[in-house]
Amino acid sequence: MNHKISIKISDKKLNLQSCYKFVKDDACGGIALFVGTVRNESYKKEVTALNFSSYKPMALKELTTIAHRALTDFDILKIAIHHAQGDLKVGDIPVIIAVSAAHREAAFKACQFAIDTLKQTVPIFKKEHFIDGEVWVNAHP
Amino acid sequence: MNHKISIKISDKKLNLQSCYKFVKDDACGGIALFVGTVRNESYKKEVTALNFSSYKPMALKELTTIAHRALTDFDILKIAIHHAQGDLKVGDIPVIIAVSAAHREAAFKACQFAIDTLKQTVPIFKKEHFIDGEVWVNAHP
Amino acid sequence: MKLQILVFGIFTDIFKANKVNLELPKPLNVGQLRAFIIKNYPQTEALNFAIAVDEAYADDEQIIKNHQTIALIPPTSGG
Amino acid sequence: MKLQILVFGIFTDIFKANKVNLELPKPLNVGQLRAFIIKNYPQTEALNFAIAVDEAYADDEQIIKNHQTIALIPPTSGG
Repeated sequence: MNHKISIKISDKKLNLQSCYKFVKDDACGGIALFVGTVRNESYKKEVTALNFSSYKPMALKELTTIAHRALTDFDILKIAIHHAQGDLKVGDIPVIIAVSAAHREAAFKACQFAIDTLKQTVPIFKKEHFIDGEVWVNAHP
Repeated sequence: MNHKISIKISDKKLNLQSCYKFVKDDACGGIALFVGTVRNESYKKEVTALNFSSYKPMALKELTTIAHRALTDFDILKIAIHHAQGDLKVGDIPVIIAVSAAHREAAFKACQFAIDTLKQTVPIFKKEHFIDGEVWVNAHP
Repeated sequence: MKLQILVFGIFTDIFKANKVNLELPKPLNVGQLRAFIIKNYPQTEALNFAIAVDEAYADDEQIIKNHQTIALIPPTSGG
Repeated sequence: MKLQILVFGIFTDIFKANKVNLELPKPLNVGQLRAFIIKNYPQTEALNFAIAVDEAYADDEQIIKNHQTIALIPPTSGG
């Protein structure tokens, strides 16, 4: 299944075109993509910077599990899930997900499944910096 | 609303990056994109080539209507809908839709709404060529 | 009333042209134009085509006036 | 049993480190490790954290063996 899955956790800028190229296939009729971008606002405060860290070997395993489940549960051809780590600023891209399928409904569903599940299960941790402090996102009740 | 909408029907190759750049916004947390691609198979036969023609002034109006409805009905920031016309081959891109939003659910919903509605209402017509003939898609009961 | 009608998609094969000129009675509404087309070109009936007036989909009740742009729209297949 | 435990996210602030060494009784399951952490670092209770054994989420009943890689996983926030 390896030629159907591209998983990456990278210290470098993520590339939309390379995710697109990976999943493109002559048998595909549609590609759904999701690009996460760093917003200028969180908790109604201005975000000045943020940092992603990960438990990288486990995060790669969890991302691979998501990709396999997407290929099993939806009628799709290929899937790429790339996540950034390190320091990011407003407008930078933390995550790109690309899914190709013969028909678009499966591509959209698998793409949403992948981003929803990534947020719940993959050990990646975001720290947001504000002018007056910082916060580990989701870690404060 | 014009700075929020990019509509195009083009004889040239469509560009994923330029659609992405148009919708990107510091207030957006997610961008959903759909890229249609020409499949190598239709009606279980091998597609050798295909052509899109349009009633261009009306098609541009209908695309603009879809974009306005998406901005009204979903909590999104910007939307781009670009469609190709002329001769395309397998792997070429007939359509790109990009939608940015503060939150991803709205971006996904608006993107799916746009492609679903485009297929139903926009006067664009696809002719598929096979080794043994050709067919105007959807026009044969 | 002389009408020049724009045609698209499969209609360009049926009429072997992008435009057709028709002589039609007046007053004329969209439903009557549709009936005229189907009567004279029976192969169009199964298409379940739409008619646009001035670049917008028109209801059958809409009256067609001189100098309006009329178009026959077969089932769309964009995307 | 000496355990070296990897910590991530907010735990790196709580422990001021990426790893912590703990001396724990044996046999030990994941639930007992969690209880030990919460008892000794009460501010971790509200985090509702997970524990990974050998890079996979572990149930409370799972027995921890020597040489396994143990990690404390606070709520994730990728994407």
